[in-house]
Amino acid sequence: MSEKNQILTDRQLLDMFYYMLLARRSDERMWLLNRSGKIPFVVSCQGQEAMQVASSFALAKGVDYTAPYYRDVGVVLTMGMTVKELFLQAFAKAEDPNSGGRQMPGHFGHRKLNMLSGSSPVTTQVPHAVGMALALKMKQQPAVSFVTLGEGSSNQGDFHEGLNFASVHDLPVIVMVENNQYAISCGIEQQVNCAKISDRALGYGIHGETVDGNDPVAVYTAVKAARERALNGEGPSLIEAVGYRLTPHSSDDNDLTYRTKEEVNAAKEKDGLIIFRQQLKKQGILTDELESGYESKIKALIDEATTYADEAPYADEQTLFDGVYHQ
Amino acid sequence: MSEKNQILTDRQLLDMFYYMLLARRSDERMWLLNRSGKIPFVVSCQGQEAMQVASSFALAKGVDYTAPYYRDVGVVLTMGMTVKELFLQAFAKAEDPNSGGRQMPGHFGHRKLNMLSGSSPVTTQVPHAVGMALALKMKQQPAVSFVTLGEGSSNQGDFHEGLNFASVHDLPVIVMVENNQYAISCGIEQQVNCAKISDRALGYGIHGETVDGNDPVAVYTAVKAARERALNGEGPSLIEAVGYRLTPHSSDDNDLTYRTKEEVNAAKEKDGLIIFRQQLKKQGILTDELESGYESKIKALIDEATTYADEAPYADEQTLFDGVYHQ
Amino acid sequence: MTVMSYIEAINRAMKEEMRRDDDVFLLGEDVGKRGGVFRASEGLYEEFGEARVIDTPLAESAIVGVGIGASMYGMKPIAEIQFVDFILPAVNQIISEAAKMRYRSNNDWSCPITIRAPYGGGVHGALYHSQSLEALFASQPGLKIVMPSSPKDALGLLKAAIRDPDPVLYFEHKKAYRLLKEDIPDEEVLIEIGKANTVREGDDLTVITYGLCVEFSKKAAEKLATQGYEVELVDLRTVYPLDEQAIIEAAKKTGKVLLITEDNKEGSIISEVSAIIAEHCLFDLDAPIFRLAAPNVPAMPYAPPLEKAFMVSEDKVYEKMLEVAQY
Amino acid sequence: MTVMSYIEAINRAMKEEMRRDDDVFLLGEDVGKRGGVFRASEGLYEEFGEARVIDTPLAESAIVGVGIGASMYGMKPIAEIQFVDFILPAVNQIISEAAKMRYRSNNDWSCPITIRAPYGGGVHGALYHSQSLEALFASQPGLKIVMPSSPKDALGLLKAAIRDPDPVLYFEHKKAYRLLKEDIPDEEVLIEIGKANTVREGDDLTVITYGLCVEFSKKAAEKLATQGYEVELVDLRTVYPLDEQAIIEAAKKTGKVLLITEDNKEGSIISEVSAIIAEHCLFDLDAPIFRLAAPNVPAMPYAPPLEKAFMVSEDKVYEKMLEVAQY
Ligand SMILES: Cc1ncc(C[n+]2csc(CCOP(=O)(O)OP(=O)(O)O)c2C)c(N)n1
Ligand SMILES: Cc1ncc(C[n+]2csc(CCOP(=O)(O)OP(=O)(O)O)c2C)c(N)n1
Ligand SMILES: [Mg+2]
Ligand SMILES: [Mg+2]
Repeated sequence: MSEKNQILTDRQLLDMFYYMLLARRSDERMWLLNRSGKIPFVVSCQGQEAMQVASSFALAKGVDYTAPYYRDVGVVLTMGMTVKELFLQAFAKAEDPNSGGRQMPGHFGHRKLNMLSGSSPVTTQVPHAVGMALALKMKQQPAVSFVTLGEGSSNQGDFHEGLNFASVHDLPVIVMVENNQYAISCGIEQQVNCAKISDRALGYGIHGETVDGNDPVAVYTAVKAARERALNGEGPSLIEAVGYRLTPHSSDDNDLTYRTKEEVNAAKEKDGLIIFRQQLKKQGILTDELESGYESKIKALIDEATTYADEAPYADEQTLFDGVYHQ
Repeated sequence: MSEKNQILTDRQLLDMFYYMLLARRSDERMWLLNRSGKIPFVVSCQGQEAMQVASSFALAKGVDYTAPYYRDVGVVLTMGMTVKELFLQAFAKAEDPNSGGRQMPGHFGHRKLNMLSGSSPVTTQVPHAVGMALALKMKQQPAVSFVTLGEGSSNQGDFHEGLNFASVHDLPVIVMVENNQYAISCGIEQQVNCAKISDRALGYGIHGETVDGNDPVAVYTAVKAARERALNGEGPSLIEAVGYRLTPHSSDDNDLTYRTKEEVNAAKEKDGLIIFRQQLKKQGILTDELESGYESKIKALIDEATTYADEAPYADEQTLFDGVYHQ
Repeated sequence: MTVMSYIEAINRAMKEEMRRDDDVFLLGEDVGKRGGVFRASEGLYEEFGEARVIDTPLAESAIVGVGIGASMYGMKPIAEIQFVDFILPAVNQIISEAAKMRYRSNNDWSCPITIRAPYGGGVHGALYHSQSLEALFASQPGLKIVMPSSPKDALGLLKAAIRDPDPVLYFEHKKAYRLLKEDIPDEEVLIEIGKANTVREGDDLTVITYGLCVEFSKKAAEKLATQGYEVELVDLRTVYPLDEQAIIEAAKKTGKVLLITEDNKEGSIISEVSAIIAEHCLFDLDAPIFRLAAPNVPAMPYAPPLEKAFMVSEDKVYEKMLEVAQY
Repeated sequence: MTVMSYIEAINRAMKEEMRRDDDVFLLGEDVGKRGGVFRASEGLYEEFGEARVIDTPLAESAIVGVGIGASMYGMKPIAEIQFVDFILPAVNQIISEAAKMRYRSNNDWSCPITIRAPYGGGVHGALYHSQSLEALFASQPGLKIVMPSSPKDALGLLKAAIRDPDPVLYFEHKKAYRLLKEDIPDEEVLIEIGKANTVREGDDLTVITYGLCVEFSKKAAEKLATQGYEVELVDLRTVYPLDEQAIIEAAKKTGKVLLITEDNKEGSIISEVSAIIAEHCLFDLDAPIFRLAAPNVPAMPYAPPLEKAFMVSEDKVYEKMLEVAQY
């Protein structure tokens, strides 16, 4: 990392660290809330904060469009969703800007933030992001469209159709596969037989690249370059960020039915958040004081958001009929 | 070609030539029948006979399974469909073994020949062939499954999902893309942006190869090797055979609305049938006598088949309800 | 007033809307240079250029999915599916995404996309170029399904569909394309989506139908009038969601109801029409609710006797009308 | 006799059929090591090994398409779709291919595949883990759709589905999995597909429904009996094609009909049931044909008040029964 440091200021590195920590702590809180019966469902970002936050840092807030997938707590926070909004969706309350509590937690979407609404069927967001890029190109907007998905999801037809379309039409879209090695219980070798997911880029004639998803500077660099290519009319990029899913698939899963504690613990050694923290500390960029300041600021934010969201009302049942069609 | 000659005997080369000629002449007759109002529809193999016949020659008749697509007159004849059967389907008569006249011409399927039934929506046959290969593997049959499609069709999700599945499970399937440069009116550059369709193999971690589809020996060699790999448990292969669609897309198309006569004429210079004929002649394998023998035998077969099929009855309207479910 | 065919009306609708609104664009297979395989988009490529008349790769899920993404930017895409039979790969994008976008995002996002597709039989299209697939989508709130029965309706409904802030499936009868012609005002024609249309007034029996069957019914009704029975003929125009009020009133008016569709009977649009009547005006009826439809076989076969036996026709409509009138 | 839950019955059905017939195998996402996300396939991987309990890549069109291909060899695949909501990418394979294989090949080929998928609401599954999608397929001849309402039915119908020579969609209610338990004979249980089942006899009103609503209706009927009204309760069991005879007889018996589904009302299975009654026994009715269903909004929202407002329940059934009984 150190040799790449010049591309990001200390301030930026610290900001990235802050958002990674914010994502992690928010996620941890949601598990607590789930285990204590407060919220029925969590799907987690843990282990993927580095790739999520770093990629988002390479985008232009308020300009670029994102189509995040269900694990992207790091993306949505970095792109401007507030902690309060995040918890409103975890509690499925009326005020939740993502869906007003209509969707399960983890189904993001926020028009003011240029964030497309996502669904549960995986990979449908890829063509959407491509379509958004088509509109940006047609309207000659200096912006890109950024979309994420899991490595398992890269086997859906929509991945293929979306990337091919984007390439034929040279569209400004960045597709980032968050390879966390698992699709629920299925390891990567049950999902694909290629060496790297980014090997698929060749079949679309686009730029493909695999980066260490635990290394935020590497991810940032790759996405930044992809964004520049996209803005230069050089078309889409496929970036694979390799990490590990540190939690079970969701709060409904028991991952020890298909992987071992040892494997998970080994992965924790490579946890991007921990390593980045150590690096920043070693480099003297992150001090103990700064860190504890972040931790307490984050805790306060999360506490406040939790209380607010917990107490906020659900949507009234009368609203059931709203928004089927334009009214 | 000559340096590869040893892999095929003169007899085999002549047989391949015979089937290529048979496919071409059959196709030409169907156009005549169409233009004279005898049959309402033709979709044509012209320009693709070399790849179709040569690939099929590399398969084991009665052992391997095929899932041909609508242009594959060369495949179905080589795999054992009779000329009479071919014309019965062109005339959509009751006796047609493909569908009893229920499907449009070009929708092949013949259980006795291990030939899967095809539909119109493109690329659906790819997962079927993969499933057939899965069954062959489960039942430890020393056989492979062979499937073809157009290059435009290689952009459907089913291509991606099918090949990935086949690769993860190491299945004995050969996927041959017949790249004839057009998907109806759209040239290859409107369909894909990769240098070669076979570049997609890397993304599945399988063998990929592009061959000159006008060179039957090259196609034969590639498919033969793919078959051996498949039987050895080395999984699927993606073979792209490059040729040119010499006719309009179908009898309903007018190709001069999107390409020039000059372009078509230039492609005719490379017509695999003509070149192969010249080569065999130059090598003294094909004599004038042999050739005119083939021509007259073929003409007789086609005449007979045409008359038979023309006079054969349509399915009775009472049969409309047959075969919805098992009876 | 100008005499226009059904397909010319569709062409005019697109032209007018593309001239009126820069955000309207067309995408699909062969819609550009070729002007569509039926030539529905003739002249659009020349007038609006390749940026707004986009030949896409052969991939329906991408055509719709990319359209959805662009519509989320605020564009007004018209996605052409070459035959409605080939809409099936895009069902996930249509039902999971387009239909639910507004609802799931609690009115934050919407999808003003129009999806056009030729449907219907009687054109020697066989199983996969003859289907009526509206029933498949007619249980999905969030969608609207429009099926014009005349050139004027084709014009006015397509213009309304393109302007509609929600996703509209617009199914056009391919046999009507050149069969139906009528005088259409040169001024703007807009027809409200969601409302049925009384095509003919009568007191003896009520016929409710849509699409090409309206034409069959009009003619049959004229013939029936010579027998002294006057038909109240209602064209649903929008087959989902249905215009309950109009259906109820029309059923009550005569007390004898015949429902017609060229789709398979079980689970068709007219099943819902029947259920509405049975729920709301059962005691106003003097006869069972009759249905005339295609038989419950998978799709229309190719061979002429089978096609004829399958397809609803003016004669079949007349006979059934007479039966109901005499009940 | 052994007490079994609905999901245990499903598990037992698969186990018995896999023991009985080597050609039966299971494929789907997470069905192997994990035993299914609901654990429907618990123990199968251990007993039958990875060759017959296949964890597939995350790609539904391939799961079904590969299953179809294998079934054409003569295998008897059970393809599991993790949630019915995720069957949509496979619609093309199901409707264009499985449903039409026998018909289009004029009885030459067939697809003895069973496609299992959990459906239904009331489990905090939100829009994409609560849907009832049977109506989507219930207009496609060639398909059969089975929806068991009890553990015993789940067992007998699944075994019949696996043995069926045609494609069967088997939709299992995910809320019923652990909610419903009953005593089941230890001997073989087989239940004929295509026949409705009279669950309860009564003379005052006829209730026709299927799936989990049968359970709601049973309980509500008991309660209603205390008010002096006896319900004739018919479980459709097979929702496509419908058992017309049973429907007509049941409707005639009491002359008052209430139809129930947890799906959206417009275009649902019960619309066809209503149409059958209105066509065949209108004059036997003493009341309009009532329907109780979910409202016409895209799908069940997540927030508890909205979910409750959407979902059919025992209470809602009881109230409606009382209304109809008192009509
Ligand atoms: C079309 C579809 N099929 C199945 C599912 C169920 N499902 C949810 S997440 C998931 C695994 C996704 O794996 P991956 O893409 O690697 O993403 P990850 O969860 O690992 O981040 C599955 C099978 C789904 N949501 N959509
Ligand atoms: C799913 C689907 N979409 C559209 C069509 C209409 N269609 C038939 S053939 C064709 C072009 C196919 O091109 P290619 O795959 O290159 O095969 P070729 O005809 O050139 O051999 C199209 C668009 C179809 N049959 N299926
Ligand atoms: Mg993953
Ligand atoms: Mg082609």
